Amino acid sequence: MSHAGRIDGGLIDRSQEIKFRFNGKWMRGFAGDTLASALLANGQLLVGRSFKYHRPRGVFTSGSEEPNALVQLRDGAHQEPNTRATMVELFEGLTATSQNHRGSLEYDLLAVNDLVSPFLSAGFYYKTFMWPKAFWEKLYEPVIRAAAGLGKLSMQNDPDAYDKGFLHCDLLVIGAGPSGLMAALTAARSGARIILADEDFRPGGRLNAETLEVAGMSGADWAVQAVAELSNMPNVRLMTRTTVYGAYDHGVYGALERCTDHLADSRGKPRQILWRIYSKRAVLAAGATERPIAFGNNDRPGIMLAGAVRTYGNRYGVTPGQQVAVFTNNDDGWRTAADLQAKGVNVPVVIDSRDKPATLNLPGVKHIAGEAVMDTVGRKGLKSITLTSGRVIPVDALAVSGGWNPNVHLTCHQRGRPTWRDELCAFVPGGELPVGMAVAGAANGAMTLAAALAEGHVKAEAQLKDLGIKTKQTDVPKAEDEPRDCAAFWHVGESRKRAWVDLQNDVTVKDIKLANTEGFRSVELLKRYTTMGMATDQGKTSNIAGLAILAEEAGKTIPEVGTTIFRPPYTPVPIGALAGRARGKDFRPYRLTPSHKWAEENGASFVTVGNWLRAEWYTRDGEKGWRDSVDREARMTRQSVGICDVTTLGKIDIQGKDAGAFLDKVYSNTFSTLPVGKVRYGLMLREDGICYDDGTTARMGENHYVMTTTTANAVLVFRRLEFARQCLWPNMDVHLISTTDGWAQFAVAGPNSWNLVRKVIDAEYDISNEAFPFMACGHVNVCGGVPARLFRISFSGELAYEIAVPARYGNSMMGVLNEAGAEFDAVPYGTEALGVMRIEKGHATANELNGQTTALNIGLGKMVSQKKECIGQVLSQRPEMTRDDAIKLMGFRPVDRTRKLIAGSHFLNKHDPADMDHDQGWMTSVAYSPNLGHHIGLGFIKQGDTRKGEIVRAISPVHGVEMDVEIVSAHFVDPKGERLRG
Amino acid sequence: MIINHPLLGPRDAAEFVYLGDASLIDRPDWQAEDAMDQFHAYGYLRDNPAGEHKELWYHEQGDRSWLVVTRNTLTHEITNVEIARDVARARGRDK
Amino acid sequence: MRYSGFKVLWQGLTGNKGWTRAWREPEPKPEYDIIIIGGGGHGLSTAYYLSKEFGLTNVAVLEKGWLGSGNIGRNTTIIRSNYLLPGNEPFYELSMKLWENLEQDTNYNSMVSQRSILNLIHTDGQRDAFVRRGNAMFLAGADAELVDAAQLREELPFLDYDNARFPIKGGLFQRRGGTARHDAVAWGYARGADSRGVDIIQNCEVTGIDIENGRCVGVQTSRGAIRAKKVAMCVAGSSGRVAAMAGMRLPIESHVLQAFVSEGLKPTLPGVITFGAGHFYVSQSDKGGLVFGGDIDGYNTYAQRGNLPVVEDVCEGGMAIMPMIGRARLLRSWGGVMDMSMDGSPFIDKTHIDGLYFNGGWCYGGFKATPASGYCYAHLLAQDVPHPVAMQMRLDRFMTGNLIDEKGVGNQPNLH
Amino acid sequence: MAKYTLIAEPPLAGYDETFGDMRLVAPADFALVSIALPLGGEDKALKAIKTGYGVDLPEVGESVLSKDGKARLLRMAQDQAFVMFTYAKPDAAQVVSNQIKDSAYVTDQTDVWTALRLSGPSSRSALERICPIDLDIEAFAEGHVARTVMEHLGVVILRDAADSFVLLSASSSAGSFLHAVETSIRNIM
Repeated sequence: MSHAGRIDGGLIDRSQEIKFRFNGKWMRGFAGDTLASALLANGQLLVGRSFKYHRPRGVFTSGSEEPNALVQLRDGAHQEPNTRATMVELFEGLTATSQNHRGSLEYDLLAVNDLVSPFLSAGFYYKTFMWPKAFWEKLYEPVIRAAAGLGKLSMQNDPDAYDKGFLHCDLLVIGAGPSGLMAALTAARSGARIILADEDFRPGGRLNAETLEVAGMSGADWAVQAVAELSNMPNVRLMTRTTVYGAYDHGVYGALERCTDHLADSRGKPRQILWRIYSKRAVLAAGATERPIAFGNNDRPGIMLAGAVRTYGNRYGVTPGQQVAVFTNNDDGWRTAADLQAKGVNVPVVIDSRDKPATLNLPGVKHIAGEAVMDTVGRKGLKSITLTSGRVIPVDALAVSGGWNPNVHLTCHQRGRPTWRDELCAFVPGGELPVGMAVAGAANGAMTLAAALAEGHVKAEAQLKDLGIKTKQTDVPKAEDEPRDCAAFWHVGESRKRAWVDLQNDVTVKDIKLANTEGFRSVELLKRYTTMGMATDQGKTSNIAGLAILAEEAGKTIPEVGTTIFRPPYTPVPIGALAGRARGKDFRPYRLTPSHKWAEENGASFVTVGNWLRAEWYTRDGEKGWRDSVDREARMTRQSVGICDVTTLGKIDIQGKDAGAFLDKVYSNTFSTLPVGKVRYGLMLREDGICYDDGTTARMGENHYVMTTTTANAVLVFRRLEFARQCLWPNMDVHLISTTDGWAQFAVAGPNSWNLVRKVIDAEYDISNEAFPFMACGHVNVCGGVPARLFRISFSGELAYEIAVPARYGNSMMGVLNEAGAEFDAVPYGTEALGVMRIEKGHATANELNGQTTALNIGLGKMVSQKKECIGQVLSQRPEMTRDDAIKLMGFRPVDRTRKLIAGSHFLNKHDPADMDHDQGWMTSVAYSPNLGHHIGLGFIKQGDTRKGEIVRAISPVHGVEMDVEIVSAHFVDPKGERLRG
Repeated sequence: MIINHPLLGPRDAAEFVYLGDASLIDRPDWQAEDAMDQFHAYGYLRDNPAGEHKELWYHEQGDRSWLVVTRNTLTHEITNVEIARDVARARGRDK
Repeated sequence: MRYSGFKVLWQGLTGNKGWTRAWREPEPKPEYDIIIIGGGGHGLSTAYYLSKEFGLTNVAVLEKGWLGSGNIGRNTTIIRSNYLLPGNEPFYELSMKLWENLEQDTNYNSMVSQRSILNLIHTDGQRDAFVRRGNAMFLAGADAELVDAAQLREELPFLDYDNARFPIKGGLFQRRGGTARHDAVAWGYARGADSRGVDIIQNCEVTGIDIENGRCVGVQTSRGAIRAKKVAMCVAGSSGRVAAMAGMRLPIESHVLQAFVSEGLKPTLPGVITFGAGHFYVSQSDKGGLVFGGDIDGYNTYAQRGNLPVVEDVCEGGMAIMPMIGRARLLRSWGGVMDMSMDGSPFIDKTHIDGLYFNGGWCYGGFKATPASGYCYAHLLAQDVPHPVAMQMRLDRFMTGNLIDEKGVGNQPNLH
Repeated sequence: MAKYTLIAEPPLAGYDETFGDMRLVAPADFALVSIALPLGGEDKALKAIKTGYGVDLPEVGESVLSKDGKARLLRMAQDQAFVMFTYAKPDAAQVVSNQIKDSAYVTDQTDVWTALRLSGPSSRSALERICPIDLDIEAFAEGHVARTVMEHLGVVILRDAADSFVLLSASSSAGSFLHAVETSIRNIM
């Protein structure tokens, strides 16, 4: 294709030609082009299809407000749907395809929707598709879903990397147009820390799109000069390709920097960075967005906003047509005619809806005053326009200007509600702005160049003054106050044909009128009923016209109708960028136990427990499945000795004169009376009387306790202890510090555990049964002088010890214990065997202490002391929590011993129906007991303690399984606890 | 959000953990005649104001202090930040 | 006017000029039998069932803003009845059954789409808990289906099975779960209630609750005083503020829940997917947007907006289980103020003041409850006894200790 | 002589890499001990610290080198400080306790944390990607210390020179933290 639309001039680099592909066709552009300008240069007016009616559409704007020119950029896993061609910098080899059509872009089969559009009026789907009932999911909805949507995701994992970061500044300037640059210059010269961010790849904003002068030079040249100065200042961070998309509380802004989107390949670097900008003050200089006028068939390719036509002409050296008409309700539209004409493009006519003299004197351009465009012709490219007078004018492009809306979006992200200004026919920032924000330039309604520059300067100065920073004398460069008169003219009432308000979502003037007729009269209801403003452009070009038409219909003023609320993000942000690095294995950090390396080398499989990886079992040669390994580990531990890394249990060092008294408050049972050198099991309640956590706490010294918590609750318990210490009993001398990661701790369990432990503990320590009985603890040295802690506690019910050594020795210690244990056939065991043995002993863990059960439920009701104050004590006595028929933790075994129990089964009495009223409880944990030779389970059942020996049904409908089980004691192995006392 | 820590200066709220109404400091007397009623109100009933709210935040990724933050629940504006331990002592809490 | 495909065709052929308004805009009368404060989903469904099931039509719904502007207008549209506890599950299953007939009942297409909801399982402990839950659902007459990772891989190939930080070990489906077009639910109920004579009064803010001799006799509003035999609060999100007018303190805190929608995409997700090891749930709307959310921000607020850390947390969860959504863009975010209750479960109850009723505490689960909430509230208002499935949703349950704590996290609202 | 010998293997032992103008090192024989000031015994403890280390304990958020330059005292909270020094044996807590004459509660934190030192002109830019603290020299001067969160991990950051930062993170997740820092470095190169 030729460079049909290319004209002279512009800020593109004609020495650098770039080849790209659109719908498989190779085209050429230049460095500095966007995909949109390059498509126009190649004469490609038709670029996409609309959402509902699949109408042919062309480029409509030159910025991020673009509703029409959405493409799928790149291909394969890099395919990026709904990408605004107006924001894509051209790069060598760029590939883009049009979207939302079935068949080719030119011959879209779904364009049939346009023919049946009378039946597809606003909200039509709420009124039909209800019969027959089953057809919605099966027929109607799939058809609607397939037709809806826009671009396609590749369905492959996003191959790019993303990053995030934190920035801090005194002043954040959002937008590098005239007011933003002026604000940045003013502030930067004072030495304050400045961040200047702009979504464009070329700073300057409208200066690059206009022919207006600043300080006697072209606006674009002045911008280059300003940027050069700012770039050389160490206190300034100039961020192009960066959209500040959200204003959050207390001066925090979200910004997206597109780092490699303008390159053919990101080469392993982050594609985009999500910045959180912490600003003391901000100046919003986001400019303004032009809006169209609604008239019949106003959506054809070749119809474009007047400011965009000017941008393409002045910045990119491109025109959408050779005969370009201008239709305006304001002075600004005239500049399009003037600039195009200056570039040699024929502008046959300016149609100004206002009945007033020409704004500019343009010889050769016919001025038609007080008329409007009523209809157009040309399905895939504009051919002619029809005026309200009936006159038909052949043109191949139409530049429309309905006035400009200040970009107030970020001012609304908190509580701000824009206010209407009649003379501008627009909303300007109002109400409460985000804390620390000031607005300057067109975003604030200062619509002329001179005003924008001046306001940028003034606002920056005021913001710095607020921070106590004095600004240096900075002169505002000279510029003109161009004419900006605008009429409140929104749609052409004479149009019989459909007139689009929201181009992307195909919302027409008629739809808005229908919504009003049907009672959807609040702006929010209108929006929701018609979907106006809900498309990917968030109604940047459509909302105000829609509001105005609604106001007209309802006989109200625009401010009476109100405005919809703008919420973050200003422009859409990729989900990948918001996730940053947190994906795949990097979603959350890994915590590894000290013996992780040894476990890896010795056949361990690992299981995730919170962020921890723990060995779940160690596979030995010849073992066919996990059960072989687990059965062996549990059996060998009970027969001889097993070793398990239990480092993940939380450890809290508690010191202070009041440490014992403090523990009495936070545990339901008493610790102040625990002798030094002893350990006690502790049960912790929540204030609502429900079991919270349990573990053992050892008294290592007069004023020194070491608490253990469950793995899952380590952080939470610490937090609650700090709360108790600081807020509830603030005058206790108690100090807490976590040592979870500091000590590698190993359970050594089984009849040979003493023999094994004896081999590694230095000889001078007496650990005989007399000197070191069950529940003893103390400091010892191991392996020749390494300080260690020894606890005689048991989770398995066997004679057992836990040895803790400084974590740096943990991996080595695991090796030593296994080596020393070889003579006893010691086995390392993982979490599964640990679980089997604790179920055999009836110990409650997370499945039982699930946050819903009381001490009474788990059979520890007596542990809640009523003699001293403790957290949870009072509320644990509420009537419904102390009922006689409360559930109790019991053991269960299948009547048919060959059957496998299922955790999560519910219990029913023998002949009761399977419904909720007859639910007796549920099975919490099950295991195969290699020591008993059948499955065993723990569970809660109503009044279980009085029902030993009873047979009930355990049902699991999700498995389709039901079986009889016997209620037994939860202590399956060594119920009297003789083994652990040695 | 930013919480201006009395000792550490402004820090991102993401470093903190939120608990709730600062009335949680005022834990009732377990031996009071109407202890159950008092604990019910303490544990469950909240003023939940639309406006100024005194609330507890824990600087978990910081100095581990509990803070009483006065924050407006309509605007999120923070007008005061105190060390909760000082507040608890001032309210007469002891051992 | 009755809606039908034929009506759409006929109107299309005649220029769509014959459509009439969906509801009236009545002036408030001086007195009603029942005043419902709040024209959100629950208030409108209460009015609908009062008029349809209990024949009570001298009813007004007072709405501060526009109808449906409560949390029915800002949620992630999920419907499900996959609860665990007897205090909840039968209630949500009743709701599901009402959803299943809603469109025929209201003659309004609310696009109830039973495309399934899936909870992913990542650990053995989670599986045990989900088996317990699935079985409880069966006991309450609901459906549940346990699947393993291999079955999931076949059905949802785009999840990250091979490189996930928290491996996917299976999931629990409720095939009857899915989504509904949230605004249309409000409109369907409003239209149905209005056509039976209920006055839906928009832009009418309640500014006071009139209590005489311990009895509630009406309300003060921005449009004058209105008397009523019964006044029914139904303002989840603002419960604290409205109850304070009657001098009540509630076991509720107000928190913000953010939700998000992506740009429109061609069909990507079949049903609702919930990540079990992070904070993320997602479905795709009929328009093509991925609708997703996560955790509440976690601090008391009445502002309908949240902060960035939660946005990031939610998107991290999304990328962790389906890294194919990285190039989809988040288009819009919004925040809804939730009544977070002390055990994560709601209230439908009389208050200690005669003639004053309370419905609230829905946490972030109010949307799916909309039909049953209205139905049971209407039952309570009409007959002064709770509906059997809402028996436990009492305001005094924290005094008795009859908690309905699904997550088991206790009396801290932001953890539910 | 014991039959078995334990080998010390701290998580990142020996790590030392150079990336452009940056160097990332896991310091050897790094010891860390916490000191908690007893309630009511603060003055006595502070005096003992002054005597033992020759310097006053600084304000919260700041650190100071001991008079002999061998130890750095970091004030982590009102009633808590860390002493950071080079020491290989596993009884660092005793060393500190002796130094301050048992006037405060000490807990060995050496194995709880893993240290990394990132230095070089670009180190601040690399940390910008993960560290929420403002590291501008005016805001976070030499000697300043802060505990914060980076990539979901609790981290203590200390500026021990203009272009040098010590980063402490939990030793169980040292590998993940190293990965986070390395990624930050690579992403700015």
